[in-house]
Amino acid sequence: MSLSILIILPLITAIALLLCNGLRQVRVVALSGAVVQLIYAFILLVAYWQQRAAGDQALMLFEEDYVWFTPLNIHYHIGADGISIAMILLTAFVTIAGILVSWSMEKLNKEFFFLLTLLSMGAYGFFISLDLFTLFFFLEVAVIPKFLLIGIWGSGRKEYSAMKLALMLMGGSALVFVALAGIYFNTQTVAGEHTFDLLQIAQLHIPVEVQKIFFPFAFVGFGVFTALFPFHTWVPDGHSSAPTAASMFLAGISMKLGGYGCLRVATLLMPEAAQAYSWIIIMLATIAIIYGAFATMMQTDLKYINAYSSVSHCGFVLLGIGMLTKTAIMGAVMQMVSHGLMTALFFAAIGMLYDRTHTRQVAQLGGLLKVMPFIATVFVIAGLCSLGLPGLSGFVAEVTVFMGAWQNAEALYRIATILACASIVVTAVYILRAMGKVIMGPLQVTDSGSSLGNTLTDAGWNEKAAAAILIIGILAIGIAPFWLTELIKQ
Amino acid sequence: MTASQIIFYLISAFVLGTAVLAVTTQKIFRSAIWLLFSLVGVAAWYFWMQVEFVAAVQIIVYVGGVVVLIIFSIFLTQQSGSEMPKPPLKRILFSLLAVLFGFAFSYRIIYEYGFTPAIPAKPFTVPVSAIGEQMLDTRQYGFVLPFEVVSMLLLAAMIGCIVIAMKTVPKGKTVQKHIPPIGTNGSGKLITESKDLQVEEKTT
Amino acid sequence: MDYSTYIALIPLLPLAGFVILGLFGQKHFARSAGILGTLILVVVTVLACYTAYNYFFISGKINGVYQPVTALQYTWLQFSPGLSIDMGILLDPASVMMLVVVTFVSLMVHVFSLGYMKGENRFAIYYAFLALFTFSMLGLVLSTNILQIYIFWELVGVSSFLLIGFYYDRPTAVAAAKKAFIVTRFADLGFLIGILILAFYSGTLDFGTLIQRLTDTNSTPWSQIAGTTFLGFPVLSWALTLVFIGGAGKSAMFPLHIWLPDAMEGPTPVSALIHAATMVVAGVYLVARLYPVYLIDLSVLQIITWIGAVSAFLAAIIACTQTDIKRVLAYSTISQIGYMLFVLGVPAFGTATNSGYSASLFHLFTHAFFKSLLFLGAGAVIHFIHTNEMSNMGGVRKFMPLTHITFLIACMAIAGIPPLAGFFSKEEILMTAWENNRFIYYIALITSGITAFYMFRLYFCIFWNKPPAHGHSSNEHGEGTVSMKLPLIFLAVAAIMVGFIPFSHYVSFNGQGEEIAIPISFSIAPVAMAIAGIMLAYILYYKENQRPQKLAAAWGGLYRAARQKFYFDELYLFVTKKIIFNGIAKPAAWIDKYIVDGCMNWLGLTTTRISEQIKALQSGSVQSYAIYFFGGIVALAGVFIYLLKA
Amino acid sequence: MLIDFIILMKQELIITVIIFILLLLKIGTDISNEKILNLANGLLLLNLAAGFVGNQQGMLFNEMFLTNPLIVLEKNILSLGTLIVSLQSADWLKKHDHVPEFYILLLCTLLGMFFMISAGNLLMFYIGLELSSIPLAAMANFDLGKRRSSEAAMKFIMSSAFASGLLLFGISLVYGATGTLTFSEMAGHITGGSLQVFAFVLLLSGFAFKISVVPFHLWTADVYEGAPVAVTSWLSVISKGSVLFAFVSVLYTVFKPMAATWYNMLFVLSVLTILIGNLFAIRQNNIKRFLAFSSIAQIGFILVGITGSSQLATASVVYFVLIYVFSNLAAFGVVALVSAVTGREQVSDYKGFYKTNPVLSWVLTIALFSLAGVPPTAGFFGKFFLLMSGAGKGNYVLITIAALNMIISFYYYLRIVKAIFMDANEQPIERLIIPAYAKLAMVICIVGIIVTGLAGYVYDYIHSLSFGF
Amino acid sequence: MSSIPLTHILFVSTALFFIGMYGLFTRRNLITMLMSIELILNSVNINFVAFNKYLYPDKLNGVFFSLFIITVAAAEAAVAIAIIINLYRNHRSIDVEETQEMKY
Repeated sequence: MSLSILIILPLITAIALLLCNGLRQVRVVALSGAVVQLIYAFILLVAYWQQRAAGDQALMLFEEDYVWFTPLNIHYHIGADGISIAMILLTAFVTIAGILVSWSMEKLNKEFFFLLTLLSMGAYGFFISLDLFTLFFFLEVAVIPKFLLIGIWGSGRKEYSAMKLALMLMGGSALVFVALAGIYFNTQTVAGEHTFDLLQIAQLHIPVEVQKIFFPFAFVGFGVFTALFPFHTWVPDGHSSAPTAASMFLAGISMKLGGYGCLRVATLLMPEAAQAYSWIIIMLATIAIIYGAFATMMQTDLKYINAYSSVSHCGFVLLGIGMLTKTAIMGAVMQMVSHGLMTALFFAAIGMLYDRTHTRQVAQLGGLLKVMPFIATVFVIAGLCSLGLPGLSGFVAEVTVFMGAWQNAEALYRIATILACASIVVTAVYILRAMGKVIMGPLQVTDSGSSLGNTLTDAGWNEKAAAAILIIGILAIGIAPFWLTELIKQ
Repeated sequence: MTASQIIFYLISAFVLGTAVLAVTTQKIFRSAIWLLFSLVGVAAWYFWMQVEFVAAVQIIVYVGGVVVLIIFSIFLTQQSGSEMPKPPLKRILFSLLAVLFGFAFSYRIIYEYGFTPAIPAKPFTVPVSAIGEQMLDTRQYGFVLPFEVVSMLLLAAMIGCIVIAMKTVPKGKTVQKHIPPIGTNGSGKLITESKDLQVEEKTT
Repeated sequence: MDYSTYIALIPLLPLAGFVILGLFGQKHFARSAGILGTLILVVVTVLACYTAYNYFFISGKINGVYQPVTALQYTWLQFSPGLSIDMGILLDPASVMMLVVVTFVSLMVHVFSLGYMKGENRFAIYYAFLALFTFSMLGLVLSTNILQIYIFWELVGVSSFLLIGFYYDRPTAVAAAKKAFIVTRFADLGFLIGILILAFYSGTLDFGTLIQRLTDTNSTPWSQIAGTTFLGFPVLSWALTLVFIGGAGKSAMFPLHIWLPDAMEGPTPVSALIHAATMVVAGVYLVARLYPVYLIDLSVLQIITWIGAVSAFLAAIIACTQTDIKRVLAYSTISQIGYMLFVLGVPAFGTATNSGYSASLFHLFTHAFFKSLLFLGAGAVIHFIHTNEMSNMGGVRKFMPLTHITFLIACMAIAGIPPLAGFFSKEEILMTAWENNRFIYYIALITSGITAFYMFRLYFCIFWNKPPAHGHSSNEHGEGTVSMKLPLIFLAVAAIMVGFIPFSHYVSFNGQGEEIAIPISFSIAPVAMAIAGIMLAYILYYKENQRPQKLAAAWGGLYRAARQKFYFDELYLFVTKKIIFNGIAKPAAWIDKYIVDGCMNWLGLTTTRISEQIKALQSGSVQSYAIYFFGGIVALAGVFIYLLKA
Repeated sequence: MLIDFIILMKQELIITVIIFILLLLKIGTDISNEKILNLANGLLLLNLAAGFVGNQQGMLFNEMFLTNPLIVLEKNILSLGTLIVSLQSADWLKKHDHVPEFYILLLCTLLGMFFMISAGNLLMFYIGLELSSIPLAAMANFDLGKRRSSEAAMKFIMSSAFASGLLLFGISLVYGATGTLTFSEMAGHITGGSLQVFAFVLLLSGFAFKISVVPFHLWTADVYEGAPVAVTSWLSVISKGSVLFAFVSVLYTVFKPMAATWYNMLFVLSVLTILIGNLFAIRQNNIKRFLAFSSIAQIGFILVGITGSSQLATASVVYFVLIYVFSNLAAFGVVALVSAVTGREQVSDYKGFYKTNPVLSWVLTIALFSLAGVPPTAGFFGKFFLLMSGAGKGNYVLITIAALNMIISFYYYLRIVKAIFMDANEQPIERLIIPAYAKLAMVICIVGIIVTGLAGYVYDYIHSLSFGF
Repeated sequence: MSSIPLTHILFVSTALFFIGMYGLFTRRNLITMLMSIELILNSVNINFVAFNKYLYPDKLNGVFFSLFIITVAAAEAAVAIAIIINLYRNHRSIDVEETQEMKY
């Protein structure tokens, strides 16, 4: 099993895309690339299970380690544990769904799919990196395609949003860079070298006072990616301006890069500092959860609703990480996967609605269940997942976070947990409000009330397939979470 | 105070005084002449320091070359004798302040350092032959490499000057070179080229 | 007895029904969905009855008690060693009883809907949702694990949401569905936090283990939870209260009852199933499940008692004033559930005998039958008249004799007329109250009188009151199809019969069974109250007259208040709209837009502004460049020579 | 001796030979511009190839000329840059009257740079510096009829003369304080006294002027804007690169005893440079001016790297210059092409560029991304290593400031990208035909941008040649 | 003659340097600016020769340096004047204040 293939596959797809002519070829190549990725992700999953079953207790499996830059002891070091595998699967799911959803772009199809594929490559690379440099490399690889995707194919204030997103993410990675430098120069391997190697650093002990300096950099840096309050403002604008597939990617995968980084780099490498700062993290995460949820209530644009709710949901990721208990961290990872699928589904549904009705204003839509039952159902499922309905993935993740969070007996943590729990009510309120207006109620498509009803069509096969793939993922976690917990238990 | 000292201070006063005049007078031509005096003063100073070769070079290059060049260019670009526009007072004051402060600052540092000469002061003789030999010597204390490089510099400067300062035919004709079919195609080019060459040969 | 061979089918068959009907129903089973769903339910009901038979009569008591049996258990989500959500099936008297009730009522509703919902656009979807609900409800009652119950708790909530909002293009239905979901969600928040507390101290989520650990006064969990207080109250009280809040929300107890009357927007059979017989009693079931733990903390039980009693009384009063027949039934449901709850709590005031448990579940049991009967009857009427408004009805008895009879039976049952089912269960409740707290007893007694009054007000208004002919002369319409009649008959029979079951013998708190002896003399007062209520209703509503209006005018303020449901909706509207919406959400969105995001934009703007302001540095004048150049040198040298000597 | 001479000075000799060949051609025959261009490019290629043959270490002329593999490498980088610039300017030069002169001047400056890098002696350094800047002033004026071109040349020669005056004053003080002009002897006399600090600042200003460090940078933007694009790209890349090489070696060898002082100076200067460069770049509308300020900011990052004063730092600086050659020249290549054909140089002219010229757009975009330091382009690696070597000193304040400034720099690079891809334009630049030479140059640049970073070997190799303390 | 302290000579050269600088800062005419630069370079020359003579008389480094400076300065002046003349052709003025087309 070679993990490098995960990077090579999208790369080949991307190059092949550049050589394509015509929409048809582009579609075929992009889709087949995504399918192969998905298949490979499953192969990896199986291989992972087999190796674990065979009693392989190594921290990381499928490791590959090549020296890249000798002077700085930079390695191309990749490997995967359960968390990585879970995130890879998530990426594969969202990628294929994203490609299916954006079956016909208005312009520049080739470039669109090219960038999308590139984005998935960045995500794969990030999730399998075991070297901080490689990790950082892939983290940044993913920024530019987002900028272009939003800026070129977006809607609304797309330039502003694209710029904001790119700059804020860049700011995040700048902070991450400082943390990396700090970590690097404060490690000393047995051979007397500094190292970027995650596994080695985890074993070497970084002095506590150093940790205390660089932990905030790393955490806030990655936090920006995962909408840490108050650095979340790129999320609503970015998500809402992006084209559907890009929104799916952004919310589904990109935000997870941050969570993954917070966990892998900040928390696991600097445990003492994480301990010391956890109260701040908890506070910020709680604010994000509650405040994001309340802010969502006031939104009138469907994409904004989902974007703000993403802020709130990603708060759970940070909350789980900040709680520092095993269960809570497990919950955080589950929330990452779950939110990735769920929010992608939500954005897909919104995108489908938008494609047909050309509006995303809640006030201008109504009763769409009547004319497009499939899309409406998808919307409902996404909404229900978002509000944490058992049987769908959201609940599993949230309850795990709560369970883990409650293990922390201090008053502040308790209050944070209670507030976080309370947010599920607020979530229910805004989701149901949106659902009640858009999906249910009398049919209405524009503000003037003129009915486009007859001209509206339900989802095409590609959209159905995209939604089905994501729903399968959501159900797989929601109905049978044990495989996921087994996977990420380490 | 010996005569030598007196001469030194006289030359110093002359150099500085003419220099000040050169940078303050409002008539450009006079300014050039004051500069000439100042440079001659510096040459005198080299004589006083018994580095006659440098003094000679100073006079030949500066007085005979640079200043003449400057005067020519004044003639080329200026109605001589007319007053130059005064700089704004603010700038004068500001520059004066900056320069005085800079001078105080630098000189204070230099003065504090002192530059005490080596105690057994060696006689300092600069025979021209030694300069000549060293200039083209490749061994220790030889300066042949900078000499050669400077020659390249002079070449480059010369070519640069020619290209820039030479009058060219109006641009219109030369631009048409790469558009063959219409109008004065080949001939225009030939004219320009030959003119270039003529001028260049003269200058060289 | 080995149940594992088939027991899983009981919840899974409806699930399968949901999946099949949900995915393919609209296309492939547009007509046959009802039959398919009903068949599944028949199988499930048979299995449930078989299980009950096995449990009570084949396995029977072991060591004198009905042993709880964990028929199935799978780890579903492992949090940490010892702490996991398990999916399983727990059989004990209460759950087996509930199993029977749920499947039976559900089957009745399925059958009834065949006629009632015929020709409905989304017929298959309707059955899919019913199946989903049945699955969730069965999962709920069979739960082995407190989080399992929470999971199914939420699922019944969402099925309820979907079914209330079944007529999705009706704004009122949508609003009602939202309200139901959100209110119960709010209550579930309490439930969830309660679970977290209990799980934290007991270190388990399994009911059996949890109860065992928390009731064993020698164990560490006990000493920990007993020794901890929060805001001056013991943590255990907090936990149990919070869990009860969850139950109260689902059971529509005061002050979280507001959603239930609105939920009547759903199709009537759905109301019969969800909002009368099964889901709304989940709160009672939840408290009953954790009853041993509640018994430790009597203060919580007292709270439960008061809430139950107040709900029973207030809801009864409101029910007297409502004119929508389904709303009357809804308030009646609240009132009856109030009975069930306060009887669970009332032993806390007195000698703490255990009879409250039995009585409560007995009433739950009987109530399920007669209340669903009432709803189905009302449904039949509505199906016929096409309105819910009482004032538009009257004299329907001529057209629907069967409905009339069964409705009367149900009314008498709920009023507590012997020997119908309601009489027995209510008698046990009153007895328990009498033994433990007289005040509660009197409330209950009065409430039972009021119950009789409003039920018969309903009955008379529908079936008598006005002369029959006002536009609904189409005789052929009549009672509807056989499928609508059959359930009425079945349920009426049940409403008559089930009272005779020696319920407390089978279902009791400790599984041993208990005998509750009620002297005949004790029954005099309640029955008298009931008859008085009926008489009053007869006087006022048997024939169309002006007395009700006069009476209403005489009661003035109270009548208006009750009619407006004591202004609870307005209060909630104020809290949600004014406080939460305008007070929190709006400022949050504002802050986000103008302060947090404003800061980010300000950063960008400031950068460009600074950039604009310093542009004079690059003045284009080569002399000023030189001055800056020289200034730079002097500054650098000055700083490093005089200020920062290395 | 003669063999040594030929081997060690091979690059300088070849350049000299080329200069004379061109000179003779100019004087002797009437030859078309195309032929001269072909010949010149061929010769430059030859020069580049010769650079890779036989690397040796040694010194000539009494330490006036030093060479070692690193210096040879640096010269090769410059030669490569020269070749690229030459290829890119072909389109502009074809129309020009003075092609051989242009090449002669260009190569003279290159020669000056070579001598400057190889200088083991302040005199050689000075002469090299002047040789590399005086002809440049003339080159800046090569758009003879254009007002801006002559203004640029004037500003350049005036600033440059002033800067060299100050530099000379500094050199004279150093000479006075140490009594020697030879680097190797000088190092022993450096103590860090106040006069030496002053002299050092003067020297530093000379360097800083050439590489446009704030506040010695003010000439940069004006000259870049006014000069012909080829000259601008030459100024911004090759000229800067060469001075940087010389700067690093002088700093690390001669002024090593004063490291504590100059470390802090560079700290201040780098922060200022990055900040001012960025702040000015945000606002620019002329793309050349914009690139000027962006290159100032880049220099700030390089200074951060230089503060590292380790082997890593040297390697990173050389590596970055190599990458910078590729990236900046790729950007300038597109700008030059557009400017040569349409004469449009405003950022707003590039709106909708992608619609008409997708290939050029991608080239420009990749180049800008590389300048911004976005992976997988080499710029990312270059900047990463620079900042890492800066961080090696443990001064995380500096690193944080630099890293945060990356955001601003990111903004203005993205501004261009936005114009290219996203903005609508009524009159976009028409579809351009890319001439063969320019195409070749672009291919070289893009391949360089992609390969230099990803192939770790390049950096490893440079590192193995580097030095530090 | 050796009774003249080196610092006096340095005083003069430094003063000359700053006089030149003053001229550079204030003169608006490009040619006069160029003349100021010549003054600056001359002051440096004096420095070199003086240091050589007073401090390090055994080698001729300073003298040679000043010779090269003179040469370079001449070249520089030539190019500068050529540029100025070209500027004059394009602008019809050699006033530095009038050649500020490019700024900000």
